[in-house]
Amino acid sequence: MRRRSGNPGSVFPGIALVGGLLAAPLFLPLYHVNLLTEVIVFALYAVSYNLLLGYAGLLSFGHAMFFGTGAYVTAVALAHLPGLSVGSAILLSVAAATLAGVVTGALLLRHKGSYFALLTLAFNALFYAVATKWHSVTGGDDGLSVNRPNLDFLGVHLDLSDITTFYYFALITVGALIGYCWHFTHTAMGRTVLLVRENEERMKFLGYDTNISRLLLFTFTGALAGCAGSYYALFFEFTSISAISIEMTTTVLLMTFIGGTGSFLGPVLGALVYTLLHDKLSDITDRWPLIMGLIFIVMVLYVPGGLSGLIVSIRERLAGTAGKNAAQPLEGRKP
Amino acid sequence: ADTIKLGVVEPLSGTFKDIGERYLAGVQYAADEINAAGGLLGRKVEVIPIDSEVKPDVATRKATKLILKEGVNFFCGGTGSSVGAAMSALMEKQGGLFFTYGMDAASLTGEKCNRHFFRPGGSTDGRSYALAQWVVKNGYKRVAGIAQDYSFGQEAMAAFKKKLKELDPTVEMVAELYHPLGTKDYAPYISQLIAAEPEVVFTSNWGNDLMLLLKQGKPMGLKAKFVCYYANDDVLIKGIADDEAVIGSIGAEVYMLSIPTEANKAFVKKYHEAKGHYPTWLIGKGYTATMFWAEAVKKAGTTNVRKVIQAWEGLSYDGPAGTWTMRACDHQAQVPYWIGEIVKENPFFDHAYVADATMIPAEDVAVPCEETGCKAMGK
Amino acid sequence: MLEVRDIHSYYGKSHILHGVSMTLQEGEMVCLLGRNGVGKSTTLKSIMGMVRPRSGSIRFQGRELIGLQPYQVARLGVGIVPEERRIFGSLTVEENLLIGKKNALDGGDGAQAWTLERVYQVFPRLHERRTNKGRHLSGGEQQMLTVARTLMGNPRLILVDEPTEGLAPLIVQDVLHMLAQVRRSGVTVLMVEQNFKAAVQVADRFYVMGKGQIVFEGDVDALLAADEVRKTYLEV
Amino acid sequence: MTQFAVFVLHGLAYAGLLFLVSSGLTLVFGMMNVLNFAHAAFYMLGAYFSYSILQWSGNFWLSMLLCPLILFVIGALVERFLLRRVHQHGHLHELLLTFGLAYIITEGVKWIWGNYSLAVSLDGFLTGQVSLLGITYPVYRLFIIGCAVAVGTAMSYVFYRTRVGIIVRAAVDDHEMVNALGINVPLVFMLVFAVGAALSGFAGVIAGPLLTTYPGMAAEILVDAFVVIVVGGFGSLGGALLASLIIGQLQAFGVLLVPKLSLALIYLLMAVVLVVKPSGLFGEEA
Amino acid sequence: MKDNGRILEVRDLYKDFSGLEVLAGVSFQVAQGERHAVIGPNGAGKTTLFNVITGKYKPSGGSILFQGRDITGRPPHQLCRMKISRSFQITNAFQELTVFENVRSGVRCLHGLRYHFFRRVDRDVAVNRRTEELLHLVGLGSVADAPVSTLSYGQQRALEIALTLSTDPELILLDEPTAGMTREETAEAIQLIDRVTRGKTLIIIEHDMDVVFSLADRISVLHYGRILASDRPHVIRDDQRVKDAYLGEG
Ligand SMILES: Nc1ncnc2c1ncn2[C@@H]1O[C@H](COP(=O)(O)OP(=O)(O)OP(=O)(O)O)[C@@H](O)[C@H]1O
Ligand SMILES: Nc1ncnc2c1ncn2[C@@H]1O[C@H](COP(=O)(O)OP(=O)(O)OP(=O)(O)O)[C@@H](O)[C@H]1O
Ligand SMILES: CC(C)C[C@H](N)C(=O)O
Ligand SMILES: [Mg+2]
Ligand SMILES: [Mg+2]
Repeated sequence: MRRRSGNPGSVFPGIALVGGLLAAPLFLPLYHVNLLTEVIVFALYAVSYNLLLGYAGLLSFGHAMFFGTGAYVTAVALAHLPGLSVGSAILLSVAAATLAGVVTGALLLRHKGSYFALLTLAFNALFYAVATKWHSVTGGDDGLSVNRPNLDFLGVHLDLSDITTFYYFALITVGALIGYCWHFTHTAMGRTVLLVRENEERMKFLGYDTNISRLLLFTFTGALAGCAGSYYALFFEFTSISAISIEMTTTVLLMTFIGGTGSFLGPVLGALVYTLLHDKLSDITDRWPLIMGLIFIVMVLYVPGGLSGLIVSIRERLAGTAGKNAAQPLEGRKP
Repeated sequence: ADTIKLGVVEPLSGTFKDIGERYLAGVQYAADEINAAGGLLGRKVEVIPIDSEVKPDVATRKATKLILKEGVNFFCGGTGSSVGAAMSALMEKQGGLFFTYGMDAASLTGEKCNRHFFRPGGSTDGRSYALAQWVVKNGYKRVAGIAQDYSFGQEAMAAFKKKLKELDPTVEMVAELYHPLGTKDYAPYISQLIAAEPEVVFTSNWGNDLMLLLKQGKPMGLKAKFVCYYANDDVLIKGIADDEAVIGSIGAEVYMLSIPTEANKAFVKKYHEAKGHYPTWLIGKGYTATMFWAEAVKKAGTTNVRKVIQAWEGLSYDGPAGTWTMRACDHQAQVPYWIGEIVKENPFFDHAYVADATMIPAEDVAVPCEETGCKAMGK
Repeated sequence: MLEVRDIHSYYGKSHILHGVSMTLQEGEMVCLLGRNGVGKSTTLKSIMGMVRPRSGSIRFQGRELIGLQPYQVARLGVGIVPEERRIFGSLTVEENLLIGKKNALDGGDGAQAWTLERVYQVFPRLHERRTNKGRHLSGGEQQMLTVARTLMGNPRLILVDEPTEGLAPLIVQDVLHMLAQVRRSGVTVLMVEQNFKAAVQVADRFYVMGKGQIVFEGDVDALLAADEVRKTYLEV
Repeated sequence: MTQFAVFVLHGLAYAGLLFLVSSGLTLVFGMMNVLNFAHAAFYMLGAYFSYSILQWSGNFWLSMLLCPLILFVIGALVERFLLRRVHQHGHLHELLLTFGLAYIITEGVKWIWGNYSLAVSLDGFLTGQVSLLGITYPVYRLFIIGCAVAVGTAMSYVFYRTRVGIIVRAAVDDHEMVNALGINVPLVFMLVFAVGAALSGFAGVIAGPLLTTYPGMAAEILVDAFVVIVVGGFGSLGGALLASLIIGQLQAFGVLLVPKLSLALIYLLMAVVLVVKPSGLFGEEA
Repeated sequence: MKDNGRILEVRDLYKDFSGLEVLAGVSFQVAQGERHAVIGPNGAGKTTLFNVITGKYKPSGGSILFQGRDITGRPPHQLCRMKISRSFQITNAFQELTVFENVRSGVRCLHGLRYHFFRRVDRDVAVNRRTEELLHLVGLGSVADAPVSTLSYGQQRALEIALTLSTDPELILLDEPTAGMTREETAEAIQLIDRVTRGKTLIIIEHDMDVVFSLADRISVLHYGRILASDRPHVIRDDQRVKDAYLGEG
C-alpha cells in the first residue's frame, strides 16, 4: 500500500464526516448523541493505535496500558485536586501516559516482531495487576467514579454534565487532535516511521537512528492513547480496571483492524462500526464478542485491508484501475 | 397507565450468574405479588433485568442506556459492592434511585453514601458484628480470617476484628489473609491458615470464592470451623458435593430459609407452592427489599424520586425476616440478623443445610449514625 | 537423464536466466563454467526447485521437475551441494549427515550405496570431527560435509555448486578427487565452477554461461580451441 | 520448616503446569518462528474437553489420553488451513490470526460450556493425600509435578536424540536446505504445530482438577507463559524449565511473604531480566 | 594517482560469526580521492568487510580510522552523518514507496528533516530540488513517481547508487554495483559511477575484472579474510598468489 501525500481519497470523506458530526445533535436522539461521543473518544484511541500498527508496523497488545493510565490519572486527579479544570486533568493524563510510554518503550523496543507483541501483552498485564492491587489509589476492583467539572475557558462557560455540550466539547477537541494526527502522517517523523517499517536497515544507513524514531513514535501514540483514556473517563464519569485491561487492547485492535490499517480514516470507521455493532448486538445476543471475533478472523484471512481497504479496492475496481495492492498495510518482513 | 420500571442490576452471565439469577427471582416474585394485588399506585411494576457481569462499568453503561432511552429511574441490585458504588454515583448524577439487598460493603452507606442510594438489607458491619458476637459467645480464642481483596472483603474483615476486640480483648487474630477476587488455587492461603492453627476461620467470601475455599480446605488438612457470611447457600453446598466440608460451618444473614417465625413460614409455604422450590437466602433478600421499596413508593404516592426518597426515610416494614426500619441518617436499614449452623438433617434439602436460625436483634449490631462516616444526607 | 530446455528464471523483478538449455547423460560429469553472477547457481537452483522457472521445461529421467517442491525433486534422486555451504551450524557433523539420510518414511529407494561408514571411509576428516558442531568446521571441512550430507541421500544426480569456492588450493585437489570418486560410483554429476583450471581436470563436457545464457557446449579440446569464448566469458 | 517445604511443593506444582504450557509454546516458536497466541486457548480447550469426557465416561485417564489427540488434530487443521494461508502476509498476520483464534475459542467456550467455572472432581487415589516427614500433601499436586517431569524428559529426548528432533532443529537453522535434502518441511511444520497444541491440551487436562475450568483460564496462563518465555529466553526448552521453576516459587512464596505484591512479582522479575539480559536467561543475543 | 593523505585506515580487523572467522586481520589504507577496488572469491569476506566498516557489525578485533578519527563500532547512522555511505550487493530500497520518496528520505536526513513532528516533508523546496538533481544524475528522473517494485533490475541498481549518494558522502563504498547486469548495463553503470564519484573517495567490491581494471587506482585482494595483496592494478594482475587464489591462470 502506498500513501501518496495529500491523498484526496482520504480528505473529502473527512470533510463530509465533520459536517455530519456537527449537525448530528440536531436530528439524533440524546441517547445516540451520547453513543456518538463514545465513538469519537474511541476514534482517537484507534487512530493512535493505527499510527503504531498501520504506519510503524508495530503490533502492540498493550495499548490499553496507556489508555488506562490516562483514564486513571484523570479520575484520581479530579478526585484529589479540587477545582482542577478539565483541561489540566487531560494534560496531566497525557503527561503520565507519555512518561509510561518512555519507560516501557525503553524496555520493549529492544525487541521487534513477535517478541515485541508478546512483551507488550505482558506489560499490559503488569499495568493491570498494579491497577488491581493498588487499591488505595485506583480503588482496585471497585473503580473510581469521576465528576465531570464544568469548562471555564477564556470566559466561555460550558456545563459539560450536559450530554450535548460534552458531545461538542469532545467533537471539537478530539477532532482537532485527530486532524493533527492526519497532518502527522505527512510530517518528517510520520514518513520516517513508515520508512523504518519498510526497511529499517536502509534507514540506518541513510543516517536515521531508528531506535530513537521508534521510541518517539511509541511514546507519541502512548500519549494519544492516554488522552483518549482521559476523555473516556470524563465521558463515562467512571474509571474501572477494564479501562486498563487486555480486553481494552483487544477492543482497539478489533476497531483498527476491522476499519482497516491501510488508510488514515480506517480506524475511525472501525471505531464507529465497532461501537454501533456493540450497542446493537449486545441487545440482541450476549454472544456478540463471538460475532466480532469471527468478523475479525474472516478479515485477517480474506480482507487484510479492513473495511476501508475493501472500499478502496471496490472504488478502484469501479474506476477500472485493478486494485492490485489496495491496502496491504502489514507487509511484515519475515524475520 | 404505563408501568413502573425497576432495573435489576445483577450478574446474569459469568461466574456469579447463579447469585444474580436468584436475586432477580426474588425481585421478580415481589413484583408479581404486587401486580397480582393490583399493582403499585395502580400501575404494574415492570422488572428489567440488566446483566452487570459484576463490572461497575458494564452496569453503569447499561443503566445509562435505560435512563436515556426508557426513562427508567428505579434500580436495584445485590451483587458486587463495586457495582453498588458505581450505581450510587450514577444515580446521584442522573437523579435516580438505587437500592440494594446484597451489596454489603459498609462504605456504601458510609463515606460513599448519598441520598439516592438505599440499603434495605445487611451490611458488612452488621453481619460481621453478628458473627463476632457468636464467636465470643462460644468462647473461641484463636481466630483466623480470609477475605477477598476488594472493599467488601476488607470492610467485612475490619468490622469483624473491631467488634471482636470490643467484646473480648483476649481473642487472638492468628492470621488475616486477603486474596484476589476469583482466585482458583487456595493452597498457599490454606497452608498459611493451617500453620496459624486457628479454632475458627472467619470468611466473607461468596460464590465461587467461597466454594473453592471450603472445597480445597479439607483435603489439605484444614480442621478449623468456618464462620462465614454466606455459608447458608444451597447452591454452594450442592456445588461442593461433599457435606463433610461444610457441616459445622456457621452462616449469618438478614434472611434465611430457616427463620422460625410464623411470617416466614407463611412466606416460604406460599412461595414454594407458587414456584416449586424454596425462597432461599438471596431470593428472600431480593423479595423483602423490593417489598420494602414498594412500601416507600406507596407512601410517597408518586414515582417522583425526590418524594420517594423522603417517604422511605424513617419508614418501617414488617417482613418475613422481622421488622426493618430505614434509617434517615445513612439510608441503612436497621435489621435483625439470623445465625445458623450447617447440619446434615434439614427439612428442605437432601444435602446438608442450615438448622433453625437464632436472631440477633438489630440494636446489638447497630452502628451509631455518627460512626458511619456518612456526611451526604444533609437535606 | 537430465534435459533442461529453455528455462527463464527470475529473482523478483530481475530476469536472471534468459533461456538456458542443457542435457546430461547417465553417469557423465558435466561442468558449468562462467563468471560471477551470470546465473550458474540459479540454474542449479532451478533444477532443484529452489527457484521456480517461469517458463521452459526440466525433465529428469523423463519426469517433469518444474513445479515440484525441492523435497520432491530430492526424492526422485537429485541432490544439491549449494554454493553457500549451508550446513546446519547448531547440529553436530554426524547429525548433519543423518539429516541427509533418507529413510523409508521419506520415500528413498532401498539401495543404500552411501552409509555413515562409507562416508567416513571417504572423508576420514569428518570422522575425526563427527561430534563437533557444524559451525566450528573449517571452510574445507564444511565443504566436505555438504557433499557428504548430499551423498547420504543416495542421489542419482548431484548438482555441485562451486565445490572449490574459497578453498585453499590443496583442499581444492581433495575435493576434486572426491568428486571423481563419487562419479565413479555411478552418480551423475553437474558441477558449477569458476575455476577453469580445476574444472578441466575432472569434467567430460563443459557448458559455458554468459549473462543468463549458454554460450558454449563441448569437451575439453573444443573448449581449449574456442579462444573467443574463453576470452569473453571466462578469463580476465 | 514444614511450612517452607509445603510452599516449595506449591511452587513446584504450579511450575509443572507452567512448564507444560510454555514448553509447547516455545517449541512452536523455536521451530516455526510463530508466536501462537492461541496456545493458551488450546490449553483451555483441553480442560473443557476433559471436563466433558469426564462427564460421560467418568474416566480421568481416558480424557488424559483423548484430549491431547483431539488438540493434535485441531492444531494440524489450524496450521494447514489457516496459518499457512496468511504466512505470505508476514508474521504480523500470523500473530493477528492466532490472536483472533484465541479470542474466538474463548468466546466459543463461553457459549458451549457457559461462562462460569466448572469444578472437575476426580476420584481414586488422585484425590487423596500423602504424608511424609510430617507434611500432608494432596496426591494430585505431586501427580502434576510428575507429569511435567515426564513430558519434559520425553520432549528433550525427542528433541535431542531422535531423527525427528534433528530434522526439526535443522529446519530452524535453514528450512530451505532441509527441504532440498528430501524432507517435506511443510509437513514437519504442521506436525510441530500439532504437537504444540497437543501439549497444551494435555496441560489443560492436568489443570482442570486443580484450578477448576473457566473461560478466563486461557488469558491467565497465557500471560504467565509469556513471562516464562521472556525470562527463559525464546525457543529454549531449558530456559522454559528454569523460568517455570523460578516463577512457580515466586508465586507460592509471594503469597506468603509479600501478599500485597504477589500479583506483580513475576512482572518485576520480567522487567529485571529485560534490563539485565534482554534475550532471556538461556536466549542467544539477538 | 593523487595522494592527499589517508581518508580511511583499517588496522588488523577481525570478525567472526559464532566460530566462523570471516575477517582474520585485515589491514589496508585508502587515500583521499582514491578509487579502491576490493576483489576476492565468494565468501572471502568482502561484504563483511563493508558491513564492519559501515557499522552494521561490530568487529571482534582491530580498529578503523576515518579522517584520523577512530570510528570502530560506531552505529551506521552516526557514520552516515560523518559522510560515509555504502550500497548493498542486493538492492536494498523501500520497495513499496516511490523512487522519489526513496531518495528524498536520504536527502532530508542530511537537511535535518528526520524526526520533525510538524514540518511536512513534501513542502521543503531545498530537499525536493536536491532529490530531483540526484534522480536525473542517475537517470531515474522519468520514473520518479513509480514505486520501486516496478523498476527494472538495472534501474534498481541505479536507485541503489542514488540512495548511496543521497546523503552526500565523502567516502563511498559500493558492493558489486553491477551484479546481475548485462554487459551493456554494466558499461553504463561504470560510466555512471565514474561520473558521480568524481572528487569523492570510492571503495568498490567488484567481480567483473573489466570494471575493476578500468576504474580502480588501487586494488586489494581479499582471500580467506586476509588481504592477499593491495597495490596498483598492473601489479595485482601479475601477482602469482592472486592468480592462484582468485584470478586463475589465463
Ligand atoms: N551474518 C552472518 N552470519 C554468519 N555468517 C556470515 C554472515 N555474513 C556473512 N557470513 C559468512 O561470512 C563469509 C563471507 O561472507 P561475505 O558476504 O563477506 O562474502 P563476500 O566476500 O561478500 O562474498 P560474495 O562475493 O559472494 O559477496 C561467508 O562464508 C558467509 O557465509
Ligand atoms: N536471492 C537473490 N535475490 C536477487 N538477486 C539474486 C539473488 N541471488 C542471486 N541474485 C543475482 O542473480 C544473478 C545470478 O546469480 P547466481 O548466483 O546464479 O550467479 P552465479 O553464476 O552463481 O555467480 P557466482 O559465481 O557468484 O555464484 C547475480 O547477479 C545475483 O546478483
Ligand atoms: C451477592 C453478594 C454476596 C455480594 C456481596 N455481598 C458484595 O457486596 O459484593
Ligand atoms: Mg553461484
Ligand atoms: Mg558480497
